[in-house]
Amino acid sequence: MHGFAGDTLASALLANGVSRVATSFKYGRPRGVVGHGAEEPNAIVQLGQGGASVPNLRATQVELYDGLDARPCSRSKAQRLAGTFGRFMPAGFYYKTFMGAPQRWTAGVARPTALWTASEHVLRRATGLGRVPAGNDPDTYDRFNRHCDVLVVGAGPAGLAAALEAARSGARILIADEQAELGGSLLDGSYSLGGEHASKWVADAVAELASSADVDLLPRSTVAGYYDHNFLTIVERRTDHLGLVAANGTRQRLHRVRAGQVVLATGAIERPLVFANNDRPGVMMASSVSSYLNRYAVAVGDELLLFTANDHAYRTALDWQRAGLAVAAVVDCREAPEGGLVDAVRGAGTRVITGHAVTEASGRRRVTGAMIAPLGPGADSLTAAPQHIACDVIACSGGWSPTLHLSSQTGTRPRWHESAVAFLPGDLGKRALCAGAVAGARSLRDCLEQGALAGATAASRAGFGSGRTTFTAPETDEPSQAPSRALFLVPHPKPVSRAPKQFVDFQLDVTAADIELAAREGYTSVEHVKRYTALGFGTDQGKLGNVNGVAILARTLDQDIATTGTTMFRPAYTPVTFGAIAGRDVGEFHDPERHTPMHAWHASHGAMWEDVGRWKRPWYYPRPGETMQDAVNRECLAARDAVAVLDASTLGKTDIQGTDAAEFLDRVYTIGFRKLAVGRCRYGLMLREDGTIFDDGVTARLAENRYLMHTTTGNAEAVFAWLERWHQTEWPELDVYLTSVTDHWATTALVGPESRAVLARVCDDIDLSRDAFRFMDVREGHVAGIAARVFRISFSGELSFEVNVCAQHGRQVWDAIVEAGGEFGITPYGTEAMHVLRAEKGFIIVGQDSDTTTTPHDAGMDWVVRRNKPFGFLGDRSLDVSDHRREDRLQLVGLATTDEDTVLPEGGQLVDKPEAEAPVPMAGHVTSSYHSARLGRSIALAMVKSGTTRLGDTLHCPLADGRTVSAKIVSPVFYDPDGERQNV
Amino acid sequence: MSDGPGVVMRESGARGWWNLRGDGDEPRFRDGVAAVVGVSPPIEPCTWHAAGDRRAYWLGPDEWLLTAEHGTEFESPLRGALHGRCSIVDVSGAQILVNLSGAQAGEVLRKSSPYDFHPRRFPPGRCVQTNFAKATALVAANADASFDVVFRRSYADYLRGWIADAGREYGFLRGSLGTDHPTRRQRQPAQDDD
Amino acid sequence: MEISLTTVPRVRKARKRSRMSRTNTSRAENCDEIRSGTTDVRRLPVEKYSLFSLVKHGRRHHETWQRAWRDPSPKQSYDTVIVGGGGHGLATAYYLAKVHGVQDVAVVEKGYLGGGNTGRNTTIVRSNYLRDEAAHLYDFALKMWPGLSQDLNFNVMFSPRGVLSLGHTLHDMREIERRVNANRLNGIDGRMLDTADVQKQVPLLNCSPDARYPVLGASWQPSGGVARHDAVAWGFARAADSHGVDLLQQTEVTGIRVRNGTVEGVETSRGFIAARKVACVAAGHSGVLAAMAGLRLPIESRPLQALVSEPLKPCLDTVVMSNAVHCYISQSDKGDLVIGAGADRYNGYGQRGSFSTIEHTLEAVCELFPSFSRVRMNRHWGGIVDICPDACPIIGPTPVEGLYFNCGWGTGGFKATPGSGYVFADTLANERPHPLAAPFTLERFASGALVDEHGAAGVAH
Amino acid sequence: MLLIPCPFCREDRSEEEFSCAGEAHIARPEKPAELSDHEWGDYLFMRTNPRGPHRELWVHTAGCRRYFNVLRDTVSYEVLVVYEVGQPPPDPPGGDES
Repeated sequence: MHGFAGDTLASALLANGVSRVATSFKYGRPRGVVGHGAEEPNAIVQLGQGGASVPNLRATQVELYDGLDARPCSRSKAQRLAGTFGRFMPAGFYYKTFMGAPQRWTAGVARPTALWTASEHVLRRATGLGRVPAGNDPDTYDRFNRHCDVLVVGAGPAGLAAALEAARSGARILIADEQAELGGSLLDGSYSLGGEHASKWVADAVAELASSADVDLLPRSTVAGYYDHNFLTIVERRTDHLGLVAANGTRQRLHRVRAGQVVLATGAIERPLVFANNDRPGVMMASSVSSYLNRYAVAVGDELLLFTANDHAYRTALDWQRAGLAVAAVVDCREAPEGGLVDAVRGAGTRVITGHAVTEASGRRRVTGAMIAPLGPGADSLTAAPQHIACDVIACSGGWSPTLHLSSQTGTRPRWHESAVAFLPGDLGKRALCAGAVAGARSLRDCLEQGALAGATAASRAGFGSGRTTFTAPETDEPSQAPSRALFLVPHPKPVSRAPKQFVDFQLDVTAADIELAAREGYTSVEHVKRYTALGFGTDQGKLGNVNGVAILARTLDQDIATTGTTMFRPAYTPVTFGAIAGRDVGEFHDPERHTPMHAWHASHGAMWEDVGRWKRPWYYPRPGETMQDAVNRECLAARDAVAVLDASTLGKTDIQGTDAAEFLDRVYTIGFRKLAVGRCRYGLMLREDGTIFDDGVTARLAENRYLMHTTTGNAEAVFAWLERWHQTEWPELDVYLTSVTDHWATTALVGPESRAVLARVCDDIDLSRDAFRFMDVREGHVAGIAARVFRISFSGELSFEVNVCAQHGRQVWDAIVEAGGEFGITPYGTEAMHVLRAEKGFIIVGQDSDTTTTPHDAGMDWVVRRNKPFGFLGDRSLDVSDHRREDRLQLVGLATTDEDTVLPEGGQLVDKPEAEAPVPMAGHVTSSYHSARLGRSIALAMVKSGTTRLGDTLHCPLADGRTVSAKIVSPVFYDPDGERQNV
Repeated sequence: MSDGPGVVMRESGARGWWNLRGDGDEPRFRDGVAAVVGVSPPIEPCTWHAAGDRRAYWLGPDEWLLTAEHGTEFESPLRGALHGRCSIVDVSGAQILVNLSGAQAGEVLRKSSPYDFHPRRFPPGRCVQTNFAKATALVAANADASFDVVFRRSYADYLRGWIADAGREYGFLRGSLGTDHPTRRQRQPAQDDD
Repeated sequence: MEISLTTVPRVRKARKRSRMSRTNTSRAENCDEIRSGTTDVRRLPVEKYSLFSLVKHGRRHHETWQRAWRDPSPKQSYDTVIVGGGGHGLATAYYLAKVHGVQDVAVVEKGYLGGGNTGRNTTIVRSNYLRDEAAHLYDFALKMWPGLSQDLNFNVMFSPRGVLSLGHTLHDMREIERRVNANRLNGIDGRMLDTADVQKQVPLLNCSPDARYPVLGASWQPSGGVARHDAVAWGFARAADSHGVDLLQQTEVTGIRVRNGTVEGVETSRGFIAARKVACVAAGHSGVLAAMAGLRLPIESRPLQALVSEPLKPCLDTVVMSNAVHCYISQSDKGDLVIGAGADRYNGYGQRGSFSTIEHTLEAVCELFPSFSRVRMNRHWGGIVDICPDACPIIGPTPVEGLYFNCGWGTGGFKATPGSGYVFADTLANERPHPLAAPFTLERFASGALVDEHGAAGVAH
Repeated sequence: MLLIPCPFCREDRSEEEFSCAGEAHIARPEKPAELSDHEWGDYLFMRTNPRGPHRELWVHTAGCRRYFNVLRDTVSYEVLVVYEVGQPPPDPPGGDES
């Protein structure tokens, strides 16, 4: 097929004589192009193949490029069947069947859901439109934050006038339009402005805007969502008009706009007329017929019949005539239309049949004619039998529905205006204005003037200009227009339930009869009707059908439309590519990886990684041929027997200064810090106010009024925020300042009996001897020539020094220590070995051995709780609530498996009676479990009900494969229970 | 590229950085800081002061970020000069500073942060702490229309990659700054990152 | 606990009763009687839905279908007034009338039936909760789903297609292991899958070890799945109505009348309605109702968002949840990808949420399913959920005599609808918590016996 | 997507920079030990959760890291007043709550 530059896929298809573009889901009927923009419900196509394929695009919005490959998002075979049985598939039919036979029939053989499951399988294959791309997306997307004083949505006459006026005030302007060119409806019609074709005015306006400072124009950009506080999203299609895959750069960009003021100039969408067989290819919107003719030079047929309820659509008849094509007739449902356009059509010799309506389209594959009949006064009956008029295009215009989707998204309910025969936007408050057709303007002159006024008002509200317009609207050649007639459902000689189908929503096959049925069954709320019939749930979100649907419902219920109301529109205005919303935050940028200063060293030494929060921590360092267990065993033994080194830089660190620093720590930790000597460290436990364990770590007193707090890696930010909160909101009187220094320090933990010897090689200004530098001391000096703070603390139970230096020098000091340890066989170890070492000592990991219900008593940590402090501490009171004093709570214990080689699964549940039937009472669960190389057996920590009183009992852990592992409850301290090794 | 890179990122070498807390409404506090650092802590929110190599950025109503050339010692002199409620913490290891210049440097910021960096709202002398991609950063507007971006060291690998990616469509160059002044143009041979 | 399923036979017995009530349906075709909404019949003759009825009505051009439920005027007083016409409220009314014979019941709904979270959620049904108390409650509910369509004679389209919960870190895997083991011992189906098994179940899932948070494994509950949310509300409404319950739509409660610590009824936009018991089942609006009775609840009302794509051919046959990467996703029978986003971090009653939440969710979706990147979002919306500190519901009495609450289901109430209605009806009828509901009274916020299920809730709070 | 005026930065800043820390003015009891379990549970868990103007505690997480109070309508989402911690709560604007 061929097309021209500037064609859309739809215009090219029509130019090539393609009238059938889809098959209806429920009834298997042929469907053609109806509209020419975002409202199109039928011409839904899949572009391209493979990973770059795009499902569900509207052919009316696909710009043609060389080699474009498209196919309809066709329905499957099941439809032919559906076509036959469609009569038995009214709205909501699936709620009424497939429930399965009563259980007494199936005698428990089949599950009651089996029938539905089987039916569902068939149904699912029949539904759905396009296909998921077969591969990963080759394109990238990004997000772009924008701010402006005035955002103008829509670049039709009202939007351009608004932007011009606002721009002249000096305000920052952004104007976005979904089409490839700015101009909106002026591009489609045969309007003249100031005596020239409107395109000249558009070109001048765009040129002026483009040359203004602080004005940004965004064509091919759809304003998709309007959120609180004037935040809007705009999807800019940057490369879709050039090819399937962006050759270079970003395929689509999501603009996240914060606007001072918003001018909605979103125009209006022409409303179809609902009559029998109105879904036949060849039935189109009048404005679309004009658009294809005027803008794309495509005549969608040979002989036009115009069916209208208003003057405006007469332009289509005039356009058609001007192109030298035949107009079979204009059928106007009004009794006595008059006005310039009507006169012009009559003057051209065209037959205008007034007071009549098209009751039915004839033809099977496409329109071959129309049945017309005179309408009764209430538009609910016909006063004579229909007659046939031959034609191959029926252009319809039931009036115009303002595009109020965006205004509705703000939560503002649209209001029905009887005189406008339309829903208009509700009150938008002080941050937004509507102008042009969306506000009910009917003439071009009104659109321009409203636009200019809105632009000036918005600018002035944003602090620019006086609010008075300087804009003079160019002359328009518009004749006056008579009021249109409200006609939402054309009567048929048969009642609605028996007439040929009168479609309200083409994409989802919702008919007038379906709406009547819903109301008959009591689904009378407009939301119920929508959900029961699926009206407006398609990808077009009911842009064509909703108003007719509401009006038909109102008529059925004998209500007025205002009472019936309308459903709310949700973002997005038109569908938005997932990738554009995700932006660059996928793949390598999905979530930041935090790296320590020694990261590159770990990577080059073959570290396997563990994700801890956003940090990448070395998990273990396998040597060639080693399994994970081999590596962990080796790393653990090195720490126990010689010396090993761990990158502990990820621990959270907070510098605390002030005369009340000790008081502050006393309040947030269960233990006291007031009496801690300068240069000493103490382990602290932090509770939530509900008494459960929040965090733990070692805090050092660096000076009289200065402490350094360590927190767990994963909790660092939460703890810091927690401390700030209490200080700022509850205890502002405390003289204390908190500063996060997590990123400032690089920490090398040197662990093992030889650690002192290694450290001594790179540190000569700290006395490292046992009595000068005691366990839980902190000293300042130099390591490898760099100023360092060295803590003698231990998370492994071994002699251990944690060397902290400014992160700028972290790698340098790490390298120096590793080099100094060479002759001692210094071994880097990761988080897995760290976990084994601490588990051998019975040290808990907060969040692994404890959960959000564990109290200090449960964890066997009463030794770190001081209940006699003057203020108490956070969480203090909760330790006494009745449930926390229960004696059968889960308590921390050790487990020794009967078979020393079997390692219990972490997360394994423990029971007393393994052979019991479900539900089996559970005694507890395994929280940590490892093979201990030092002990030559498996060890585990567990939380067990009344565990501390059950030492010696045997519990059983049933595994998924049916086996059961037995283990004895023991003390959680497996190694060096007296803690002698860290004191050497 | 014929018309040169649209975005140039230069990373500062090692510098000294301190987090300072105290009462900015106290003249003695402000004078004490000025005497030691050579620049007074700004009282106006979201602004920064500079004198030569040294800068003081407003971080909060009682909090500033000070920076000076590598090797400068502020901690003891400041402690000596300031009395009463204050805190001074060396955070030199935590901070990475990059300078973004070029005609499209602002576009990179707009891809990264919800803040409004339009020159009308963010003229030279302003600074802001805000979200930057999925991290946070301090962004400061310089007199030469370039921007300084200060972020945490652990996020540096991520953010360098992010900025390079965001700048790529405009033509992106990576260079380096000297260790002395955060934004002194040292026209070192810049290599193309791609 | 010995509660288990011994309560189910009661449902069965009751079903027999309702089946009897439908034997004379053939005479029930005079819709006018039903349409008038004024008849005071206790057991309304209701036409049974079936393939046969569809064919019969098809031949009559669907002109004689009855109303699904009446539109009655409020009576001056009821034994029990249920505030809230969502799934939970309607289910409560149904079981109250059917199982306990309490038919003098009104459901008062300020908008339309099922218009709140029932019609806004992502319809996931599962019971893989960690703690015994929650597991027993949710599994009781889960076991009601397969028979629900028949019981209600309304196809709720329960589709047990299985639920996967992905683990991305060692910590996740430990938590999943703990939960799966607990589930198995509690009689809940579930097992661990490794990465290869997960890939087999979900071919489009990104199981690459190079992902930022690689898939290390998953828990798999085959009996979980999805159902059709509107149908649940309508099915319970129709069934409750057929048992004589008055469904009062467009009736907003404006006050709760309490005298001497005892509830007397509710003030509504249609006048005062007296009631011996008032049962509030209003999800996000529970706090507002509580305030009317002078109470506060441990609940924050927040928007929980969801979104759907355009319809696609079948591409995802199970439900996939990821706690760490923050999303849950399934494909509806229509072909839409139905995606649950997180709850906002601040309170709101606006049924709309923060766009950042949508962004984060779609980042996760594109990360987990790279081929969905070119798929397009059709709509997104929010519902107001009632978030409780321990991510578990509150079911039971209040300090006001006769006033009951069933709320706090937060981000996961849909799956519990039948069970919640069942145990709450039992609680109301017997004026004491149903054994399954006993751990979920307000009392736990004083005693400290919280049932923490944040891990199982699957949504970042 | 709220726009929140930070009282310390003295600028309107976007929601992404802030975190909500829940209901404001829930003071920690001075003598927790003297409270009953119910009274303590009230402090820990019970919230007003109003539909309409609501006093909340927010923190400018990505900005100046300061906590402050916000009176915000939970229906319209309008930010009515921001004020510093320790200042008395303003009265909600009277009577026009929907």
